[in-house]
Amino acid sequence: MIDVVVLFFLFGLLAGAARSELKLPAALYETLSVFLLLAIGLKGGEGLAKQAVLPLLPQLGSVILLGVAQTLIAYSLLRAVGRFDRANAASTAAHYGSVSVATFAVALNWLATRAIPFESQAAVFLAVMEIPAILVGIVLARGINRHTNWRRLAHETFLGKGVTLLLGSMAIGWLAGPDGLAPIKGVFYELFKGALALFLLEMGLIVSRHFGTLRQHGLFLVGFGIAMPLLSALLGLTTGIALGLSPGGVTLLVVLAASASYIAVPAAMRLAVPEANPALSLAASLGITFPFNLLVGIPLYHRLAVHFAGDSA
Amino acid sequence: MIDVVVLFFLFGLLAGAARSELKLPAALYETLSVFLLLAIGLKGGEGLAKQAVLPLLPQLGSVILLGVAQTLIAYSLLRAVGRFDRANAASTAAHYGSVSVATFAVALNWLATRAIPFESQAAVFLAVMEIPAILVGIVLARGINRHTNWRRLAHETFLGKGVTLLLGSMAIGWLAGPDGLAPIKGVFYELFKGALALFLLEMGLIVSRHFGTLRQHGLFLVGFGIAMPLLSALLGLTTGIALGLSPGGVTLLVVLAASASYIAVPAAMRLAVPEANPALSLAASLGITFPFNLLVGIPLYHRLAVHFAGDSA
Amino acid sequence: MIDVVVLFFLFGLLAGAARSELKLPAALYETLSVFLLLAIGLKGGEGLAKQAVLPLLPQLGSVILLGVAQTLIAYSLLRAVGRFDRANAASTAAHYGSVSVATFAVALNWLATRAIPFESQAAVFLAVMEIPAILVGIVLARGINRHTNWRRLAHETFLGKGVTLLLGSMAIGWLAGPDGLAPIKGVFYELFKGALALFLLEMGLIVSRHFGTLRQHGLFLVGFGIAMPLLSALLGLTTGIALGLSPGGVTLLVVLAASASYIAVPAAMRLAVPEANPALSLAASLGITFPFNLLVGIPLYHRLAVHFAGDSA
Amino acid sequence: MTAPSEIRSLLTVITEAALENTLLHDFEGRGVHGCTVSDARGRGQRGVRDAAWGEAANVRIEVICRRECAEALLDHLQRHYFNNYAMVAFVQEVVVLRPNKF
Amino acid sequence: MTAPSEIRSLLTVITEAALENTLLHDFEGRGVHGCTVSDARGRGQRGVRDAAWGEAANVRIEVICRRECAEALLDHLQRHYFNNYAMVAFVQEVVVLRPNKF
Amino acid sequence: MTAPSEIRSLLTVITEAALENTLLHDFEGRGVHGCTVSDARGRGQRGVRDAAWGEAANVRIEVICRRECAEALLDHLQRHYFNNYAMVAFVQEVVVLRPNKF
Ligand SMILES: Nc1ncnc2c1ncn2[C@@H]1O[C@H](COP(=O)(O)O)[C@@H](O)[C@H]1O
Ligand SMILES: Nc1ncnc2c1ncn2[C@@H]1O[C@H](COP(=O)(O)O)[C@@H](O)[C@H]1O
Ligand SMILES: Nc1ncnc2c1ncn2[C@@H]1O[C@H](COP(=O)(O)O)[C@@H](O)[C@H]1O
Ligand code: NA
Ligand code: NA
Ligand code: NA
Repeated sequence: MIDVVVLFFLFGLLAGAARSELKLPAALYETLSVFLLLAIGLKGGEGLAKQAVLPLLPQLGSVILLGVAQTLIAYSLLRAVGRFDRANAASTAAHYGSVSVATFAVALNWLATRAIPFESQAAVFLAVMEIPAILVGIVLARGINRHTNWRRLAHETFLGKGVTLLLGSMAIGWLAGPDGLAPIKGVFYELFKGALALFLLEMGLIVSRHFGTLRQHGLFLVGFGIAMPLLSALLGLTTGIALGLSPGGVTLLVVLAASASYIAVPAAMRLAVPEANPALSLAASLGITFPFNLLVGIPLYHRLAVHFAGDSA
Repeated sequence: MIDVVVLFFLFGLLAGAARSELKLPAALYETLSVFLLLAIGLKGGEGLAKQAVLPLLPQLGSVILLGVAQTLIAYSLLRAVGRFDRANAASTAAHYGSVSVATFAVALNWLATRAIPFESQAAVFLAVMEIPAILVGIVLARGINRHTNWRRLAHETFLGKGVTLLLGSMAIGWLAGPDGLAPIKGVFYELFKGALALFLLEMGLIVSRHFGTLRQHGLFLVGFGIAMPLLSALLGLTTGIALGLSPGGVTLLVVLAASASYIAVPAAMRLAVPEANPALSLAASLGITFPFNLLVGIPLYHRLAVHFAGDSA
Repeated sequence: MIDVVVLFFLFGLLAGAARSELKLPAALYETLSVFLLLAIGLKGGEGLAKQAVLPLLPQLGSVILLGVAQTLIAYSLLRAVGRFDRANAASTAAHYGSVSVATFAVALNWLATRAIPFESQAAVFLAVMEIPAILVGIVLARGINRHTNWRRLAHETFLGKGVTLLLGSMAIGWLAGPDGLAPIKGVFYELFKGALALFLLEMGLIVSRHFGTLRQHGLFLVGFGIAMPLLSALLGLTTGIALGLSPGGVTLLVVLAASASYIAVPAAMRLAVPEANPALSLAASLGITFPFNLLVGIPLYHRLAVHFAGDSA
Repeated sequence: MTAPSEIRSLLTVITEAALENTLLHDFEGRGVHGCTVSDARGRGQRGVRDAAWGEAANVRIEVICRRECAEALLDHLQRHYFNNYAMVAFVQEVVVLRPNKF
Repeated sequence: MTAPSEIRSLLTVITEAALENTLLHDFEGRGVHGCTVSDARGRGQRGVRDAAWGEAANVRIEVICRRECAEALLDHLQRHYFNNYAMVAFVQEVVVLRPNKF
Repeated sequence: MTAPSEIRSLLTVITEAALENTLLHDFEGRGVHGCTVSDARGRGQRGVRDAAWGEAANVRIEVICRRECAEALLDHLQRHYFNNYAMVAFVQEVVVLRPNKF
C-alpha cells in the first residue's frame, strides 16, 4: 500500500497538471522545509549522542567520494550520450551528485512507518553529501585555474540554509540528548508526518510545472532521470554494504545516492555557471527523478538493501 | 456554554471594532484555510471508505437542487423586497445558494464537542454545494444566451482552491482509509480545533471590517442576512429529513443550506458580474449571516434537527 | 543543564554571527509571536478563573509603580553615567521599564520544565507592565505640557497587537475555564515549547544583527545592558516578596522587571520621540539584556527568589 | 553605453487582485511579451484595499512596450474595466537597452 | 486614446514601515484621495532595512496627484520627517486617464 | 519647495531573486549608496517566474543615482548578466530633494 504522504504528492501533481488554482502560500512552503530539516537534524543528533563519533569519520569520507563519483559519471553520460554542452552537463551532474532532502524525508517516513531501524548518522550523510557535488560541478564547468570566487562559493555552500539548519539542529539534538529534547518532541517528532504530507502536496504542484520542459527536451531527459538514480543506487548500495550498515541504513544511503538536489545546487549553479539552463536540470531532477524515487525507488532500494545487506543486520 | 472557538471569533470581532492594531499575517490565514479544508476532506473521505458510494448519488442530486432553489428564492427576495438591481441581486443570491466552509467547520466542531455522530458524506455535500449557485447566479445576471466565457468559469469553479482541496483530500482519505491516515492524524485531526480557533480570530477581524457597509445600507441587508439563512434552514431541514439523515447529518445539511459563501462566490462573481458591488453581498454574508450562524444558528439548527429527525436516529 | 529552547537561541546567534544564509519567513515569526501571546494569555486566564479578582488590584498597582520606577532609574543612569541626550535616554529607559514577552515565555518554560508552580496573575502583570514605561518615557523626552498626540498614543499602546492578544486571550481563558479550553489545549499548550524553540531560533538571528551597533558604541551599552536588569531584578524581588508571591511567582515578576521591551516600546518611541536613535536602544535591550536574561538571568533570579521568598511558599 | 538605448513606455496598472489573470491574458492577446506583477495595498475611490484579505487585495502590473501598444492597452482598460473595478493606470517613458525585446 | 489624458505627478516615498499610518493620515489631511503601498527592503544612510523584522521594515508609498500637491507633500515630508527617519522621496511625471480622479 | 530639488536617474532592474545579493554587491562597488528591493513575479523571454518557488522568484531593485552612474550600472548589467539571466532594466528621470544624498 502506498504511503499517505505520497498520496499528497500525487494529489499535488494531479492538481497542477489539471491547472487547478490551488497554491500554497510561499511562507508555508518555506516554513515546512525549515521544519523538516530541523526535525531530521534533531533526530540525527539525538541518535549520534548515543555513539562514538570518531568511527564515523571514515564513513563520511566514503559518502563524499560517493557523491564525487556520481557527479563525474553523470557528467560523462550527459556529455557522451546526451550531447549536452559543458556547462549544462556540469550543472546537471552536480544536481545528481548532491542529495534531495524531501526524498530523504519520505524515505525516513517510509522506514518509520514500517518500524525498520537505521543508523542515526544518515542525517550526517545528508548534510555532508549536499556540498561536494557543487564544487565538482563548478570545476567541471570552469576548470580549476579560472578565477571563480571560491570564498563567496564556500560561504554559499557551507552556510547555505539547508546545511546550517541540519548541522545546527544536529548539534542541538546531540547536546540536549533524548531527555533534553523531550519537551519539544510534541512539535518536531509528532507533527513530522503531517508536515511532510503538506510539503509533498506543494512539491507535487511544483513538479507538475516542470513537465512542460520535459515535453520540449524529449526522451533523453526522461531516460537520464530514471537511469541515473538507478546507477547511483548501485553505487550507494555497494558503499553502504562496504560500510557495514544495517538494511535500514543502506536503504537511506541508497536513497541519498539516487536522489538529486533541487534547491541548494540550482541556486549555487545559477551563480557559478550562469550559462547553464536551469530549466533543463530541474526538469530532470524535479520532474523525473524526484517522483521516480518517491513512487518506485524507495521501496525498490529497500528491497535491494534487504537482499544484499540483510545478513549484516 | 458557548464554544471556545466561538469566543475567539468574538474576540476578533471586538478587537476589530475597537480598531486594535491586531493583524494576523496573510500567509497564516491562507495556511489555516488550506489546513481546515484538508482536515474536513480527509475525515469525510475516511468515512466514505466505510460505505457504498452509489446510494450517495441521489443525495448529491438533492443537495444540488437545494442550492439552486435557495439561489432562486434569494434572488426573488432581493429583487422584490430589497429592490436590488439585477446584477446585485444575482450576485448576492449566489452567495446564499452556496456554502461557507468556516461555518461548516464550526458546526463540525460543535457536533464533535458534544459527541454527536453524523454521516461522512456531509463533506461531499460541502464540495458539491459550493458550485451550482455560482452558475445559477451568472445565468440570473446575464441570461443564458450571452457570451459568457463558460470555459474559463468552469475552470474557476471546478478547479478553484476550495473544491480542489476538498475533493483531493477526500480522495486521499478514501484511498488511505483509517489505517493509512493514522500517521498524519496527529496533525490533521488533533490540531483541528486549535487551528479553527486561530482561523476564527482572523474571521472576527475580517467581519468587523464589513460593519461599515452595513451602517450605510440600512436595515434591509441586516434583515435579509438573518431571514435568508432561516428560510434556507427550513429547506435544508426538509431535504435532510427526506434523505433520511441522522440528526447530526441533518444539522450539517441545515448549516450548509443556511450558510453563505464569502470566498469562492465573491471571487467568481467579481469576474462574471463585475457591475455588482462586492461590498454589498459581503456585508450581508460575512457581516450578518456568518456571525448569526455561529452564535445563534448552529445550536438552533441542531435543536430543530433533533426535534424533527430525532426518531430516524 | 541548559534548556533546549535556549540552545535554539544560541544556534540562531551563531548562525547569524557566521553570516549564514539562514532566514525564517517573516510570516512564521509573526505567527509564532501571536501564538506565544495567545498561549500565555489563555493559561493566565484559565488560572485567574480559579481565584478572586479583587485582591489583584493592589498587586497591579504595585507592578505599575515598579515599571515607572525602573524607567526613572534607567533614565537617570543613562543621562548621568552614559551621557545620553534627553531623547535617547528617555527612549532607552522606556525599553527597560517595559517588558519582553519572549523572555517571559522562556521563564515560563523554565519553571514548567522544573514543575515549579507560580501565580496565574503573572500573565496579567505582563500585560500591565508593557505600557506605563512608554508614557513615562514620552513625558521624560517631551515634558507634559507639549502637544503630544495622546489620543493616538493611547490607541497605539492600549490597542497594540501584544496587549490586545494578551487581554483577549486572558478573557477567553477566564470565560472558557479549564473544561472549555480542553479541546484547544492540543495546540496552545502542547505545542508551546516547540513553538518557543523556533521563535528563539529567529530571535538569535535577529539579536546577532545588533552586535554591530554594540561594537560601535563601546562598553557603556554593554555594561548598562547587564547592570540595569540586575538592578531591576532587585526591585522586582522586593516587590514580589512584599506582594507575598510564591518563589515561582517572584521569579516571574523579577524576570518581567529585568526584561526589556524590543517590540512595543521601539514602535511607540519611533513615532513619539523620533529624534532618538532606535539602533542604540535595541542594541542594548536585544543585543545584551535579552541574551543575558536567557542565559544567566532566569536561573539566577529563581535562585534569588527561592532564597528570599522560599519560606512564603 | 555600448548598446543601443531607446525610449519605451512603461504602463503601470494598480487594480484588484481578482483581475490579475484576466488582465495578463488580455495583454498577451494584444502582443505584450512580458510583464511584472507585485502585491500592493491601497485606498482610492472604491475604498480601502489591504492585502490581508483576498477580496480586497491589490496588485500592481507593469508592462514595458511601445508607445502605441501602451495606448492601446490603456484604451482597452478604460473600455472594459474602469467602470466596474478599482483601477488606476498610468504611463511613463523609460530608457531601455535591447529595445527589440519590448 | 479616446479619453482625455493628462499629466499628473507621481510621488514615491520609501520609508520606515512604522511611519505608514502616520503618513497616510497626513496625506489625507492634505487632500490626497488615494494611494498605493507595498512592502520593500533596502539600504541607505540609515543602514540596512530588511523586511523580516518589524523595526527595520520599509514601505513604499505612491501617490498620484497634481503637481502642486506633490510639491506640498514633499515639503511636508522634508519639514517633519527627513531629519529623523530613514526616508527617500522622489517625483515623476505620469500620463493618466480620468485626470479628475487625482 | 523650500529645499533644492534636482534631477536624478532612477534605475530599475527586474531579475532573478538568486542575483539579488550579487547585484547589490556589484552596485556598492560602483559607488551606489542606497537601494530598494521588493519581491515581484513576472513573465518574459525566459518564461514564467512566479514568486512561490525560489528558483523562479523575481526581485525588483531600484537605485537612484546620478545619470552617469545609472549608465555605468546599465552597462555593467549588460556586459555581465543580460545574456544569461532573466533580466529587464530601465532608467527614468526623477526629481529629488537632498540631491547630495544620491
Ligand atoms: N491617487 C492615487 N495614487 C496612487 N494610487 C492610487 C490613487 N488612487 C487609487 N490608487 C490605487 O488604485 C487602487 C484602485 O483605485 P480606485 O479605483 O480609486 O479605488 C487603490 O486601491 C489604490 O491602490
Ligand atoms: N539611492 C537610493 N536608491 C534607491 N533607494 C534608496 C536609496 N537610498 C535610500 N533608499 C531607500 O530609502 C530607504 C531610506 O533611506 P535612508 O534614509 O538613506 O536610510 C532605504 O532603506 C532604501 O530602501
Ligand atoms: N515587457 C516587459 N514589461 C515588464 N516587465 C517585463 C517585461 N519583460 C520582462 N519583464 C520582467 O523581467 C523578468 C525577466 O525578463 P526576461 O529576461 O524577458 O525573462 C520577467 O520575469 C518579468 O518580471
Ligand atoms: Na545523489
Ligand atoms: Na447556503
Ligand atoms: Na523591565
